[in-house]
Amino acid sequence: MTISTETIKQIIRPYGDTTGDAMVQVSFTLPVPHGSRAAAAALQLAGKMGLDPASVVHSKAMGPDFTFFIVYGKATHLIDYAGISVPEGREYPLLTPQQVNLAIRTVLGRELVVVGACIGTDAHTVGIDAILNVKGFAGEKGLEYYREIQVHNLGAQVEVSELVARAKACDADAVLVSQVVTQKSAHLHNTKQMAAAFAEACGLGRPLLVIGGPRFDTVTPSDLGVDRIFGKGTTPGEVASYLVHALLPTWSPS
Amino acid sequence: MTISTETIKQIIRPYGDTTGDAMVQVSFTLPVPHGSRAAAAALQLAGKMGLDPASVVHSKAMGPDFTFFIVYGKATHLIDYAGISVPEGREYPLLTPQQVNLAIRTVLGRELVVVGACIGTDAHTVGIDAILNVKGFAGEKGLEYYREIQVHNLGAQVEVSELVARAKACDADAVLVSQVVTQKSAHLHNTKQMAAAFAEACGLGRPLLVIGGPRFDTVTPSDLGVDRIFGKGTTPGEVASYLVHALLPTWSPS
Amino acid sequence: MKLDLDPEVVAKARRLAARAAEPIIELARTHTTVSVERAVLRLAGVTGADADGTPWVNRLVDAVRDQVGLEHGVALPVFHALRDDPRELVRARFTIPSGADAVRARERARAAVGRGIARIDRNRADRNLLLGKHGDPEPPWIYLIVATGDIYEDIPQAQAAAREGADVIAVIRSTGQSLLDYVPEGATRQGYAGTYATQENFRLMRAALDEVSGELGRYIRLTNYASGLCMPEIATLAGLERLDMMLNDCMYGIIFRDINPRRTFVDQRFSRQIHARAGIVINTGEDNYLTTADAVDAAHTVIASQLLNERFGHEAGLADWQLGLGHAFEINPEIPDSFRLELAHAQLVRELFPDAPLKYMPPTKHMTGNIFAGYLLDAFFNLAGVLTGQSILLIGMMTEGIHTPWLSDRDLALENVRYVRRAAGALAEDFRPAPGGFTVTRARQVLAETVDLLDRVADDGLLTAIAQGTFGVTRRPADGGKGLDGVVAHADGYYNPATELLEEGP
Amino acid sequence: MKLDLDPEVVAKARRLAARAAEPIIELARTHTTVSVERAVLRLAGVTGADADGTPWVNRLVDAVRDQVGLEHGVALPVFHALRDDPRELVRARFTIPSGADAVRARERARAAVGRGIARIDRNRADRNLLLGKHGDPEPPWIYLIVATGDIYEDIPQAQAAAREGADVIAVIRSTGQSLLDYVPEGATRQGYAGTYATQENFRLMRAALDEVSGELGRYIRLTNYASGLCMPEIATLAGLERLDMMLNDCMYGIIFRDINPRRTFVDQRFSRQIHARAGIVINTGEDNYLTTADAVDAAHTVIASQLLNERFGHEAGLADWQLGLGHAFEINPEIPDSFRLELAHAQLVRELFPDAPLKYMPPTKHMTGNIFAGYLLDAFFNLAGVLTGQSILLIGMMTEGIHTPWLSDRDLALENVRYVRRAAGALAEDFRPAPGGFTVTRARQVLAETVDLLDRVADDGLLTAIAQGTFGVTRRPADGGKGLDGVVAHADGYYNPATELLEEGP
Ligand code: B12
Ligand code: B12
Ligand SMILES: Cc1ncc(COP(=O)(O)O)c(C=O)c1O
Ligand SMILES: Cc1ncc(COP(=O)(O)O)c(C=O)c1O
Repeated sequence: MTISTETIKQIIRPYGDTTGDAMVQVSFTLPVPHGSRAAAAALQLAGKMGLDPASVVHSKAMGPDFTFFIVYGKATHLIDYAGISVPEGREYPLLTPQQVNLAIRTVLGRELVVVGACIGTDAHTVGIDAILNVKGFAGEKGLEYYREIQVHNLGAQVEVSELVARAKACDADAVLVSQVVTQKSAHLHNTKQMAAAFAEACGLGRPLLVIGGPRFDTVTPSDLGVDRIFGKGTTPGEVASYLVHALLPTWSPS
Repeated sequence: MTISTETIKQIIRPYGDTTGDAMVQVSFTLPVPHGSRAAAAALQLAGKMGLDPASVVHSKAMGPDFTFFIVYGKATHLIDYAGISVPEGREYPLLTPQQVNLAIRTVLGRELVVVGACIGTDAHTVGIDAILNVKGFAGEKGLEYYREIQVHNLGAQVEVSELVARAKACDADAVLVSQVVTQKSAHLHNTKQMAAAFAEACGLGRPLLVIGGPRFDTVTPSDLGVDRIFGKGTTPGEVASYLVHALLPTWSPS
Repeated sequence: MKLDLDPEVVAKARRLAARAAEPIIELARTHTTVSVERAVLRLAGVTGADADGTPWVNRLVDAVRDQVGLEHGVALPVFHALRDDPRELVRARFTIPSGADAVRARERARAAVGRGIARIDRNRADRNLLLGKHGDPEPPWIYLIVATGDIYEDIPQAQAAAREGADVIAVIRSTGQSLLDYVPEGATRQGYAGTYATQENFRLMRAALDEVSGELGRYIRLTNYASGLCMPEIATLAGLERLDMMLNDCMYGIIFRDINPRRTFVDQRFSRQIHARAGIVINTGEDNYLTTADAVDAAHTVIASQLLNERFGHEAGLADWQLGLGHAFEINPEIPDSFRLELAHAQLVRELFPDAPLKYMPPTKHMTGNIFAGYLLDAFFNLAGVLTGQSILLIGMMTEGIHTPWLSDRDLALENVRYVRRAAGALAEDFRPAPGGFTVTRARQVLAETVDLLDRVADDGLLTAIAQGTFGVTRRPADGGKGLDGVVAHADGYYNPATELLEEGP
Repeated sequence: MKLDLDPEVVAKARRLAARAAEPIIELARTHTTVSVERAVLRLAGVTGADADGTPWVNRLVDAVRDQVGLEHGVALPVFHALRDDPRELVRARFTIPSGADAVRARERARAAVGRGIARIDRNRADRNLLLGKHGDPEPPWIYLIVATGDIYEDIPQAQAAAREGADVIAVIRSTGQSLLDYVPEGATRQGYAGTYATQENFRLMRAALDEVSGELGRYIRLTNYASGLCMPEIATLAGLERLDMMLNDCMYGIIFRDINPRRTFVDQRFSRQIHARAGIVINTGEDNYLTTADAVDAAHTVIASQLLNERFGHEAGLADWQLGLGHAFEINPEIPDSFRLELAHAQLVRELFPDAPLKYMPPTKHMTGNIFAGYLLDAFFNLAGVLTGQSILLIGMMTEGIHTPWLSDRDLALENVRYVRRAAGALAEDFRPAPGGFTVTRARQVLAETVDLLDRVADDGLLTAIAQGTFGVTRRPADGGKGLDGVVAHADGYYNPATELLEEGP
């Protein structure tokens, strides 16, 4: 965690069209029939959310049992912006592919082995492929392009047991897993299950566990038992740089 | 206030796609540069609003100093739906124009005099015209159509002093004022100023004061010193019926 | 031309509009108003206000009026009374000079006003230079509103809007201003739903936009609102501060501000002469009719009014490229084929006024609290704009039914129009109304109704038509409304150096 | 026809598609799979599952396979072994009968399967009756998804969606199901991002929609997903429970589920024979290609695949009105003219397959967390749908980039499409691509690229093309993927009463 250089005490509020107006927009559905009682319930909720005053600007019956609301209101909360440390960001330098290759060659003296997969029934491979395939993402080539990284991309719908077996078989330094479907928190369950399986199978000697996907923003790596989470918009270079940082801590680019 | 007949204890939550998921959508702007610290601030606000967990699903720099956020999250609040009494609604029967005319003829024995206006610099006459003009609103004819109501529609941008003078001059039973512009709470200031002026000029003998406009939903009549507030979608018939109810309390349709 | 309109019908509509306009033009030629006279003084270099904030031009015109009346204009009495220190003027005793005095006063007035007009000319030349230097954006121009009430909050918002893609910035005025019979002075920080139009606010905003134009390599136009009791003066200040477009309608003040019709007609002519000279594009206000009248039933009233605005504009010296005729996308989205009707109307306007920089206004009336529905309707408005080749697109706000635009509303609105232009900007190529089809039929019908209406207006008189509620279903009798007492018929020997110079041409 | 396509080029594309399809059809004619055999048993009336939830059809087919192999089909050994109590079958010893035994087994199998097919025929007739009774909605049909995972939550949501305007309800399957080599049994209440496809769930939902169809005076179609390891069986269950449309692609399972290509090609033929008989409209999955490949670069792969799907479909007995070929609005909205490119693609598909009920899919790939931008993109998708006369419009959700649809997302999505249809539903009249213009040129280019691609595929073989990543930039070798071990070459004397009856026709 690095603390922002800007340390002046700074209290902020949401901004509609003037400083301090604190206006926000909210929408939600309540499982009640449309009508003035429903609107009162919507305002009660807005009040509990700290919006005062709040106005229901739109409400619509969705069938006989549900009502959709759009509410605008003034948030009574203050945000202590100065007190927010810059959230855990990239606490390692971003390396070029050449630097990554050099680091691996220098420190490891052999290829770094990476196994990638989508586990469970998740079939969304576009994200992991963006990180691993030569084609890459956002103009950056994927890990396959790095001469000193050996990539085993197992594709989608891989069972955890199979993943563990394959990782052991090729003596993986790092396992990269993608999870996109979040319904019923599938991504969290699957990841925890995977972490547990590696812990059981490899103990302390387990490979680095890296998980990625667009909706991991509510959890931390330790919640899941993995080493690192990557979110929306991750580029291959960030991942490669992280691997160097985490697996070859002695190396520093000069 | 009437209490709903449905008195079963009923605790509800917002509904995304399953009962109890409690999901809501929020959007707002924070006056800080785009970046991970801003996102953390957005989550802090979401947290204070009682959203847990919450996800920033979209953020966008709006120039160098502002960031727009869309957040989804689970509201931790409960709404005591059973405890919500049906808010003050129409506590009087809705009359037909014939009934209104009959009531006035019977009880008052003369025409009921109504003065209408938009006060201050507000030029939005469509709303008051909808109530007063023959043409009316939502298929109902306006008060001018009622044989026993005498309507003086002063139009827009009427000064409070002029309104008071005109109301006195024609011995108005009721004054109907519209306020649409709400910036800097102009509608509230103007209304209070108007109520004060009538109080001063007429004392207790002041005419019935009725105010209307689409954005009075955060206040009550007593906050403003008027007798009644009408909001979005008001129809002329509702207003006429209210006038009978408030001015001719002895009358009841048989 | 996609609608294949009958040129004979179009010519007939123009003839009728000219006939209907003629008596009004005659009225405007033979009358002056307090604001016209104040504008003359402003051109002559009178600025500032007294300690109560009353502008010196008001003090002067009122003094002249009290003492000698306005029927000769202010120029002669004021320049006759002018000694060394102009500040003495307010305490001066005014007379109408005659003979050599009159000639001298006339010359001095003409010279002074000439300097004001020269400044307007320089601004016009500067604008052309800057357009060359920074570049003139391709139409449709994206027109965005700022309205914080505080010029110092407006400025960064306007610059941000320009950076996000706005080509034209409009600073909405405080709701009360158009009824003030004076123009406030100085930079202002307090307005309701808008910021006061003042010379200093104009200057500050124009400078800020020049700065951002340089940064963006695109000349950002600035617009404000002339309509109201001070139309001639605000037009003048716009010319003096190089504004680029101005809201300036021949009837808006009458219908939506209850300003006296005669007052408005006199004021609008002078203000348009200024705009013509300043190279300012005017924007007319027919869009407003559709907020009080039904957009289908009253479609022809929009066209009729545009033809009248065109006629009045031409007569005042405006070229076609300065006629930003207004219209709007206001059909109830619940009715069948609403978008097709909009296209028919918009295409009709486009074809009737091929060289006019049409100002197309977004939906407002049918915008509700449903911001998603609003965002959708705005998208179809943007699409209608590009399909029918509109010139100036006001950007609709999804929160139109709720509040004046927030920063994020504006940002989202710009994303909306940017998408539509990028994705479908050139789709007009494939929009070719089927001959005899729905679109063509509807356009012809509206044109036919326009001819009928203008016929009636030409016969009964425009003042009568206005009194009957023809435009915006609002009745405004010729002698009602505000500001009639500021109208004065010319006496023989009325002298107005500004009109003289403007009518001589550069 | 607005694009004025060269009929010779179109004919050539079809010839090449037929040539590319031929070896695959031959493969499908000469092989069976475990799921084809299970489907035969399902037609013959075998239902239910054991205590572990393994369906009896799986138990039987596995037993037959273990004991005598599947190369003769299950029909002969099973009906040979069948005594009085069918429940004894799982413990039976199977043999391949010969002589009179064979004839008898064959007859009994044919009679049993015939009863299943008769039920399918009755369902088809019932559908026609109900279409007459309740009324068949006008295209484009509004297609909405429910996906709660719980059939009892799906039902009210589906009914609500129908009341709001949906013409077709799709119940998304739980993410894992297509990889299961059995069809779960009974009503289910727990699925991930979807609800299991089971016979009972089909029945419950169809009944619920029949109820609401009566209420609405509009027959609401029900659709589900056949693709996956159980394609033949799910198709069969759909026929037995009067589903109306089914997702059924010749390559989706291969590319997006890593199911073995041979397995898929054999399964798809049988499932399509069922769908053909049942009067079910199939939906193909070309839209998915554009989620992994670029929608501009890969536009021609969509067309090539549609021509292949058409050929396979015709061969399996599907009529043109049953070919709900899929395509999608997935061009990056950041690129210039994206909407015009979409129109070119959509119109091309429309003109190539004039009688097919095209299924047009909304944007998904470029949907982000910006729900406003998403709502806008969905509106343009809806507009493209009505401008190009698409038949089945999936309804895009503004929250596509975030979560599976909420109740309010669906409601807002329906408001969106309702507005577009109401406002611009007939605008196709005025959408007439300029001859030689952008739209026409783009459509021709895509068609030319299609011909080139099919030429290559016909030469190299479709399995090779798939292995090379031609479709959806995903490489799938002919011997890779799941389920290859379920494929069995016919022995001489292979008997399948279902194929026999289906190929005989009604
Ligand atoms: C493409 C797509 C598909 C394709 C997948 C093709 C393929 N081979 O991947 C197809 C059409 C097959 C498909 C099917 C389904 N999909 Co889908 N699909 C999408 C879609 C449109 C885009 C996803 C995508 O490709 N994003 C682009 C990539 C580059 O982004 P990304 O995955 O976030 O990856 C980036 C980062 O997250 C990170 N990252 C990701 N993984 C990893 C791993 C590591 C180790 C690291 C370091 C980084 C990293 O780096 C990447 C690059 O920056 C989304 C909607 C949307 N617009 O997001 C729905 C979506 C993901 N699908 C969804 C669903 C439910 C399904 C289905 C179940 C049915 C349905 N409703 O469509 C089926 C079944 C799929 C299954 N069993 O998993 C839902 C998931 C809902 C949820 N949150 O639970 C979504 C959100 C749509 C929706 N709103 O309903 N889908
Ligand atoms: C039409 C319109 C105009 C027309 C007005 C014409 C006219 N003669 O009325 C014109 C074009 C002139 C106009 C100008 C301006 N407008 Co305006 N306008 C609107 C618009 C589009 C519709 C308002 C309307 O007519 N609603 C229909 C009527 C029937 O509804 P209603 O007023 O709510 O009335 C109903 C009830 O409220 C009630 N009711 C109302 N009054 C009364 C009174 C009584 C006694 C009773 C019993 C009931 C009652 O009954 C009515 C029938 O049900 C709204 C945006 C919108 N979509 O709402 C903006 C809006 C009201 N305008 C606005 C503004 C700021 C302006 C301007 C300052 C500049 C600008 N941004 O456009 C100028 C100046 C006006 C001024 N000085 O007041 C803002 C107000 C923002 C705010 N909340 O403060 C809005 C919301 C637009 C926006 N988002 O910026 N406007
Ligand atoms: C022609 C014209 N003038 C002026 C205005 C604004 O006038 P005001 O400042 O009086 O609200 C408008 C508003 O839309 C207009 O259309
Ligand atoms: C043709 C086809 N089949 C099936 C599916 C769904 O398959 P699954 O249930 O495997 O996710 C799709 C999804 O979009 C499809 O296009």
